[in-house]
Amino acid sequence: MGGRLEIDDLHVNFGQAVILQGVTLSLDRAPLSLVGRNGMGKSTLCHAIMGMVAAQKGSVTLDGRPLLGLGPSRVARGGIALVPQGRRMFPSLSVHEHLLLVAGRTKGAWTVERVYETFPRLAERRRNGGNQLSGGEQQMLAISRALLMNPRIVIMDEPSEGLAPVIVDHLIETLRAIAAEGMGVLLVEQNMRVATSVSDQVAIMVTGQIAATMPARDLEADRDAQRRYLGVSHGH
Amino acid sequence: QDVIKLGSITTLEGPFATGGQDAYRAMEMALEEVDYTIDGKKIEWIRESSNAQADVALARARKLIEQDNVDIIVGPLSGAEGIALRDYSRTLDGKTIVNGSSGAADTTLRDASPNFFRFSTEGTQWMAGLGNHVYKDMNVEHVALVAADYAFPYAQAMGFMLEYCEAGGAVTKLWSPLNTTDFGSIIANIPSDAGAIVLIQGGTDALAFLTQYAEAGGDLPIIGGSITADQTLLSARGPHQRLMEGMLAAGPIADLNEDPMWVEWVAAYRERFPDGFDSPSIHAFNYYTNTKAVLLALDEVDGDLSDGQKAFQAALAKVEFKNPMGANVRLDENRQAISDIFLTRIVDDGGTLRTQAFGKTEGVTQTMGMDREAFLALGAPSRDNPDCPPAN
Amino acid sequence: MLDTTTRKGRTETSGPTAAATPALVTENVARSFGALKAVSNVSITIAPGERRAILGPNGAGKTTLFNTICGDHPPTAGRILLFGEDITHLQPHRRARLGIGRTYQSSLLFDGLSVLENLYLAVRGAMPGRLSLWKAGHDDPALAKARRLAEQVRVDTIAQARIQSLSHGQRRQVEVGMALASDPRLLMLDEPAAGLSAAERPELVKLIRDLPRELTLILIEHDMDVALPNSDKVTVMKDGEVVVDSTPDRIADDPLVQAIYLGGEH
Amino acid sequence: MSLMSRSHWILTALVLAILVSMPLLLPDFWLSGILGRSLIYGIVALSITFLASYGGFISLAQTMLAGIAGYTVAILAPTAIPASASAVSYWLAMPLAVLAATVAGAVVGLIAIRTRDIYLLMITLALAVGFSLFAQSNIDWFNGYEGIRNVVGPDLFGLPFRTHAVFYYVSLTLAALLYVLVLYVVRTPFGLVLQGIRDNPRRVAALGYNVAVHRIAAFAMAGFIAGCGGVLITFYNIGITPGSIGMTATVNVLVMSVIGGLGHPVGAFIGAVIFTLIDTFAATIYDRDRFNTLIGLVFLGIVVASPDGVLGLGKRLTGWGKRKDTEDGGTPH
Amino acid sequence: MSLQFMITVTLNGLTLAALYFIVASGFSLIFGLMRTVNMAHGSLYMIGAYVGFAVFDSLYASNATADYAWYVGLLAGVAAAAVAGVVMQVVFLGWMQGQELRQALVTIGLSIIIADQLLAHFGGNPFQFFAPDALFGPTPVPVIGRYSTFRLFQIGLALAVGVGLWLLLNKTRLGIMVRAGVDDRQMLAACGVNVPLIAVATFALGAGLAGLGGVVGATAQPVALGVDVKFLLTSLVVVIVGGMGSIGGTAIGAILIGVAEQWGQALFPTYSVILTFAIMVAVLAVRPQGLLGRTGR
Ligand SMILES: Nc1ncnc2c1ncn2[C@@H]1O[C@H](COP(=O)(O)OP(=O)(O)OP(=O)(O)O)[C@@H](O)[C@H]1O
Ligand SMILES: Nc1ncnc2c1ncn2[C@@H]1O[C@H](COP(=O)(O)OP(=O)(O)OP(=O)(O)O)[C@@H](O)[C@H]1O
Ligand SMILES: [Mg+2]
Ligand SMILES: [Mg+2]
Repeated sequence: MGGRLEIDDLHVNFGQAVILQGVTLSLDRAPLSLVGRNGMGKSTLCHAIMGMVAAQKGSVTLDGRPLLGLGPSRVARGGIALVPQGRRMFPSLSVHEHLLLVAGRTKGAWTVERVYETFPRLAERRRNGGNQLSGGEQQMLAISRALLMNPRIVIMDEPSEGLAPVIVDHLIETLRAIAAEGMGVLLVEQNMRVATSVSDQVAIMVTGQIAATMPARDLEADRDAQRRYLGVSHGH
Repeated sequence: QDVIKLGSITTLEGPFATGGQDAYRAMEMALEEVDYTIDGKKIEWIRESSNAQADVALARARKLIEQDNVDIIVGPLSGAEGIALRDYSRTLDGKTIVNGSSGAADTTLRDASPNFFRFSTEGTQWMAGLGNHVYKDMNVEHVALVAADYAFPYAQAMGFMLEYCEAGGAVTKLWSPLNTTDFGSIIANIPSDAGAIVLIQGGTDALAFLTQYAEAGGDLPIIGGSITADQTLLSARGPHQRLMEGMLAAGPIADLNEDPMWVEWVAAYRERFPDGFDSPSIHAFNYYTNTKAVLLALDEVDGDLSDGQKAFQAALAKVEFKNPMGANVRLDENRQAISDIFLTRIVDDGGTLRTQAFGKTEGVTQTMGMDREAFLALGAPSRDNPDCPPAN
Repeated sequence: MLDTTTRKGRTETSGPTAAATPALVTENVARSFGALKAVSNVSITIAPGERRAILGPNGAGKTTLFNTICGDHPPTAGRILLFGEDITHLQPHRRARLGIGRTYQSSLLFDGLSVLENLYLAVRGAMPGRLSLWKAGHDDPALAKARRLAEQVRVDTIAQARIQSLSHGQRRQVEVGMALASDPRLLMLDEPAAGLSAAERPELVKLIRDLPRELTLILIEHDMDVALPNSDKVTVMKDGEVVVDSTPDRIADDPLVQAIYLGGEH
Repeated sequence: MSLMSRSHWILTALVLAILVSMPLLLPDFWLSGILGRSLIYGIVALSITFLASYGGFISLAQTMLAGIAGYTVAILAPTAIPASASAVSYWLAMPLAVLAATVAGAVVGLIAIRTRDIYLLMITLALAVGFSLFAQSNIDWFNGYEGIRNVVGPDLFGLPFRTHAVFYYVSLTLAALLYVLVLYVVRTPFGLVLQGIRDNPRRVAALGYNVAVHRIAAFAMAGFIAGCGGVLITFYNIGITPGSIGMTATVNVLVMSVIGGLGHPVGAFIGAVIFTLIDTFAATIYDRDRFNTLIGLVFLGIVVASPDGVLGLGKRLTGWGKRKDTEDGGTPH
Repeated sequence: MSLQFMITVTLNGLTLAALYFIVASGFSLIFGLMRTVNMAHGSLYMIGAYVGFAVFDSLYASNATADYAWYVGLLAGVAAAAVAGVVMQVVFLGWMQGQELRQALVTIGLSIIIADQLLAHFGGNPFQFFAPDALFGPTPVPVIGRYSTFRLFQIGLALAVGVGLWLLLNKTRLGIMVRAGVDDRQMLAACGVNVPLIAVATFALGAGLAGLGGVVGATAQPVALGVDVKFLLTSLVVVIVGGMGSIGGTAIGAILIGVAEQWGQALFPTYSVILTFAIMVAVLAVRPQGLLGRTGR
């Protein structure tokens, strides 16, 4: 379990548009949160790690093994799972089938039973199709789908989006627990409370680059940094 | 001008492709016979293929006439194409189109075009003699007519029924759409008191019907249309062969015919095209006959096509010759062939099925011996015309 | 009476605006998907100009309620009145023309068109002569309005970009712009803050606050910092039913709401 | 949101000038048998391109709609064989034919009102095949398998329609007008709504537009375009048969629009020219018996080399126009 | 109209439906996983029939009592079609996944070439298999007396294919993957699934079914050039009426079309061909996703 994810000088373009311009980041035992304003390139980074978009330059390694160019399925089998932004359910599959799809392929702490315990709502909806779920239910399922792969590292792209406050609290606990169990967590978040409760370290992305990495507590306290990096105004 | 450009159109695609290939074999024979020259003028042969659709045949004809500048076109193979080319020929000055193997009656019967010639007989003519034979010699008073639902079989049905109904027979018609492959329900519809089946289907449709009829345990004698008893079917292997032996038909050709011209022609064909059919198909025969007429007329005018082909077309209208079956061919005033039609029977000739001529109607005209006015007054053949249903 | 919390879907008559025709009335509205009752027996009355927040745990039926109102999933039972007019059986586009504007929880935009064209279409949708074969000139008022909207939801810098190439958050911003474009009388926002960065949220709050007073607003939102400051009243749903009607300042203290929705930390 | 950029206008004018002067440069067969034929089939292809690129509807019913116009004009034509009782002058028959195609287009739109994507493709294919089979079985109106012949078209300026130059200029004028019509319409609010429907019909409705009416209107307009082409095609073919609207004919027109490129209306005409050239000369260049293999290979080659036809291929080679978003892996949302 | 007649016609419809089902289920399967509208499906049917017949004929010619010839031909036909399908997927379709129209067009191009090459290699003569003695001839059936054994065999085969496919799609993880791949291939890959491999396997299976249909069909009805278009169209109609990617739907579609075709032919032959298309248009106008199809995403 766990592993060392190294991202070095990663560049991604879409046609003429430069999206990532030299991202360097590493993730080891401790969970890491990634924050940044809309459109800065956070999701693109997640997709590039997974091999879902092609990178023009740079490297991504997991325990020294290069991942770039492998394509998503081999990256996934290499031990990285993604909770994508926008959830990306399979409408043809029921909730339960979503879980069966990934369950049992790798040994680990997560089982279908544990998922249903963690998100009882999913157990109630187990026969619903993937697009017959409410937004929040879909989010829970997307998270479960990734965890069930028992990856060494899970990348979550705004997992708290659309979740009710109680469930967000629950998510925080769950994330803490899996981190404690040794799974690596890269958490992209807009919800600062979630980011700072889960990880001690926060990386901030500004226009395709990591502008700073700092302790979460410092960022919470540092209004100036918040304004500078995140554009947060505290005027009201 | 010392080159005569001869264009041709046949069908080398899709279900009719084998017929088209055979047509070109026969044309090649006809041209080789004169060594591609008429009176010292070289014949340049430009070949095109359509897909049995009128529009495509027309596009090919346009290309031949307007781009390749041919003088004469021989073709096409199928009915709707023939009519399209007849219309096109009307818009042309100083060019001639001579039919290939298309057998729609209307091509020459109604609205004939002055520069469209057909030295082959057509669907209605081909059935001459059959109706009388079935009623009078076989003593069958009620037949089930299983035919494809389009113009060519209508014409054939008319040819058969003119005689058969006149003689007193009754016909139950069972039309099937073109390209039917499952005849289960048609077979179930065959009346129990029918004494024979008249099958006017070609290619796969006929094959499918025969096989399925055999499998259903059917045992009525089968009278074939002219395309039913064709080489393409006879040489196809399958359970249908059991039913085909003994099948009667009528048409312009028969595989086994004692006429020395025929024997010689078939031998030449086999020698020239070892991988051709066992015996030349009806398309080969028709293309050959029409090409032959062109060559004879060309020879008549010493290859002179000047003056808008006036002399040539006049010669063409007057040509009279024997086709490979040994039957005399001449044209009527609409430039349609008058020729002999044979009654045939399918026999097992040393393991191979062949058609054998056993009777002949001489000099069959397009109006089936009737007065032109009277014949036209019968109306165009159709699903319902003519009609002589059983009494009940 | 007004401020007391009522339980189990009983409707209340609101004092000050009771005389005016309510902006929206749902009478025992229900929507089932097969055996599942996603919404059942919901009766709410919203006064003109009122701002109503709808809260509730995931899968409570909030989005489905929106869908019944705008016509995407018409109700399987009950009646819906918009400004006194029965719209229960109207097609979605007819309801839109009566003044309903909404956002979608999962963005529904025109991927092949630019941001500006998206907004332009949204503006034109509310104008007569929708099926028009006259090309927009540069002085087209609808175009000018689309530009203003782009500024309002802070996508003016990417106005020419195709939606296809937008990030998730940027789409969410356009989504709000689309709903505002028609100058709706009833605006329904389904988690408008979801996916917005910390910087955009206060802007959204401000935008909502600055909406014309006469506009009626229904807001689904899980971010209490967005939901509560912007509402006059709060309706809490669970399992397809309304379980609490209350006001923003009391809601956090309601033990039931805490238990099913807010959790301990609030 | 401009109709065309300046350089596009210049290019268009240049191409038009060349086309107008063609009768001086080309032999007759090239004029009518290649260019003219390309233009009239290109018009039908244009109606496919219009629906596909702006509405996202891949309709295979366009050849059928052209055929409806063709059959209408044929049935009403004064010269037709078999002659019909309802024959009128060509000048009345032609607008009626186009009207029939427009109405039929609207009916197709109505029938397919709720189908999308590949289902739409197939329902329209089924309509097309069904109609051609009907025409083949029906004797009373359509004269069955043999169709209606001798539809020669009206005389123009005292010249028969089939005169090469007359046919060419009429086709060119009509094609140009319809082309500009399409370019104009897609920039109007109506055209934008169509594009909106392509991307997201549910939202279009939520904005207050009547999706059904817009879809039907789009199909009617496509029917109008196809109908114009159909009338000319029928004159060109001196008549019409079920084969003119059968499966092969339908696929051929689709092939034209695709090898040209569905991204822009001009692709329809480019594709039509390429198709006509191959169709006419394949037998000459290649073994006569196997020229279908050649046609298949060329078609395959173009589709494999470029997803958006020759137009896209050209753009890619010259770097003209903007690069599209990366195709590989699909863009995430 | 006698009862016997009605039963016969209905039975004819059902046996025809069985053939349609075998062929169309392959089409449906390929569409189901890859959203590929394989316009060369009819060509795969022809490849199965032609190659199968070539093998059958050479065995049969050398030994007319060779009952196994038909079975060997069957295997050869299925294998040839499957291989052709795999080649198509690997060389052309795999890397343009997701571009539905382009794939449909590529397969149109392929079908033109395949038809022409088959003509070149096997000639244009129609042919038909002889069923092995065990399957040939009539079998006693109550009420109607005798009925073709082979046609009854077709029904049995179709049932076996249907049950097999249903189990595969609904009871195995492979089936789940196949269905997930329909929705979002990239996400499926991100779940660690080797999507291209599954695509090739599915294509082989779907194409193999076309080949199976080819041999069985060529035993029941003659084969000639042009059947590719016929079976392509039939597959399209069946699958659309029933609902894309649903095995049950394909079965219902096949039954509806097969029975309608036979009854139409029995009652009003002239317009019977249009009947199937009319059914399809009617179904789609009312239920755009087909009778058992899921509503779109
Ligand atoms: N099309 C559908 N078919 C079947 N069930 C559905 C469908 N749409 C929604 N549901 C179910 O209806 C219930 C209510 O869903 P809805 O989307 O209204 O919830 P919500 O309150 O908006 O939740 P969230 O806060 O997570 O968005 C959910 O349990 C969901 O699973
Ligand atoms: N297909 C594309 N073509 C061009 N530009 C793109 C494309 N996809 C994304 N972009 C651009 O890349 C930038 C980064 O997008 P990304 O989705 O990574 O942002 P993000 O940080 O995840 O934002 P958010 O918080 O809104 O999700 C955005 O500005 C977006 O406009
Ligand atoms: Mg993002
Ligand atoms: Mg919701």
